[in-house]
Amino acid sequence: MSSELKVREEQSKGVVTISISGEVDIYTSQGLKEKLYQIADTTQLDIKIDCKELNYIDSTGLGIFVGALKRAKQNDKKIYISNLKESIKKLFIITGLDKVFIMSDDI
Amino acid sequence: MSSELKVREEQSKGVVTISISGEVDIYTSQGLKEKLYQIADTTQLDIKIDCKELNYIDSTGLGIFVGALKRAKQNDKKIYISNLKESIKKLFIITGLDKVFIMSDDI
Amino acid sequence: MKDKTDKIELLLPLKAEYVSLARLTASGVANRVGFDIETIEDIKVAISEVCSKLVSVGSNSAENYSIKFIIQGINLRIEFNCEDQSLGCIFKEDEEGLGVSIINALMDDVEFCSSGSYLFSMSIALKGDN
Amino acid sequence: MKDKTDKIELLLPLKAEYVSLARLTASGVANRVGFDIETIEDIKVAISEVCSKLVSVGSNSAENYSIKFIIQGINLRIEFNCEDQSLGCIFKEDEEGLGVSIINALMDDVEFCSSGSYLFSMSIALKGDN
Ligand SMILES: Nc1ncnc2c1ncn2[C@@H]1O[C@H](COP(=O)(O)OP(=O)(O)O)[C@@H](O)[C@H]1O
Ligand SMILES: Nc1ncnc2c1ncn2[C@@H]1O[C@H](COP(=O)(O)OP(=O)(O)O)[C@@H](O)[C@H]1O
Repeated sequence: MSSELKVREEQSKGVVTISISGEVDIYTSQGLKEKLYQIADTTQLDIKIDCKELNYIDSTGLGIFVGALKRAKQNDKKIYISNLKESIKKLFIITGLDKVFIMSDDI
Repeated sequence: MSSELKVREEQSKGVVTISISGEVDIYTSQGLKEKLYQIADTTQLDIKIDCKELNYIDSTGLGIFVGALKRAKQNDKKIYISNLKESIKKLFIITGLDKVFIMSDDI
Repeated sequence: MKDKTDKIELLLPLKAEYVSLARLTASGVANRVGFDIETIEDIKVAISEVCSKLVSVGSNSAENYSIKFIIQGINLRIEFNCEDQSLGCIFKEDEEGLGVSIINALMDDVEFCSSGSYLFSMSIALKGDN
Repeated sequence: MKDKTDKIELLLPLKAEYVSLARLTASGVANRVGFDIETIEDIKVAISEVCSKLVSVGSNSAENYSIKFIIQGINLRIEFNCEDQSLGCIFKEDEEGLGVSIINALMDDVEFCSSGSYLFSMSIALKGDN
């Protein structure tokens, strides 16, 4: 019901993990964008986006993931996307983004 | 989200327990009314209405409880109401029905 | 919380099976205004009481009714209307029914018989502890 | 499931903070029609894509837009409209954006540039396994 969104950042085992919980939509996405772009621009590590607690995302959020990936690539880093719910994985497949990101449930 | 309603009946320790789960509103109440009135008209035991899994009720449902009580009284039986959620207990207090039924969490 | 007025309106068929949809939408609106969970439950009940009454009274000419949510700062005002203006007062003024008691107790302000552009209205504001 | 047509309409401010309310109401409507949880999620996403686009495009003259849900038997049709008719096609016809791909994949039928009484419409029906 609430469209709250929480973004947590954590470093361990040579990756920076961004855990997203809640709903990413046009209203909540601004905070995610700032945080993710800032990390993608500056990180010395690969990025893992943990979506275990992500309940909803649409093109606004997917566009931000793509934007972060472009930034990470310029920085020679990879982005792993993990623990997507089925309904969200479906959106990655529809848009072809499952081939663009490294889909991974086990790192 | 769903406005489903389930009504279960069970006899033990000299009471007939009606467990209501879900939402009672103008749409879902018909089934509850039939079941409850039929029991109140015919039971040889007191009635306990267990509201542990009752998530929502409004005046439509409260009116049915009152109707059942009238029937039970003609039949010389009592009605106990138990395990109300706070938001629902509030409605009993507002309407004075907490004085009309036996409010009981422990039988 | 900004003080501009936002309006949300829901049009529903005059049928019992859509009253739960009024509650669902109301919970989203009330959540957006910032009410706590307990007050959101209260608002859902009050709205449901009015919808149930409208649906029970029914109309020969209209198929729908509307619920307008008017958010102004910390105040939420809810207006009910129906194309069938012959409905008039949907609750009798001296009615002592359960529905009326509940609405009066849960809402800050209730206008049972409106002379305005709606049939019925009620409002509630965020309290200090919200 | 009866075959009479039921109409539900939601009017929302053209603001990002109310898009979640469109999803919430949509989930209630879709649940009432009888869609399974997975399809309800799909419908929420498709609706959200259109709302996000409308909110991003915005309008100089209109403050609100409407989402009309038309339930006919097993079919749910969703029409979007805005008083500001100058909005025209809200998605470009040859647009290959993420939003368009998602809507096309999730809905049975999409009318991107309507000549009717609405800006955009899409529909989806209950499938055999629902
Ligand atoms: N505080 C109360 N104590 C006992 N009975 C009550 C109380 N409030 C309402 N009732 C009874 O509950 C039933 C349903 O109430 P109400 O909703 O007011 O009636 P109606 O459904 O006819 O509009 C009525 O029989 C009424 O007399
Ligand atoms: N399948 C894809 N593979 C790689 N990049 C994609 C894919 N689909 C979209 N993009 C990129 O994602 C970004 C956001 O997409 P889109 O929503 O279409 O753009 P916009 O937000 O400008 O409308 C764009 O940079 C686009 O090039």
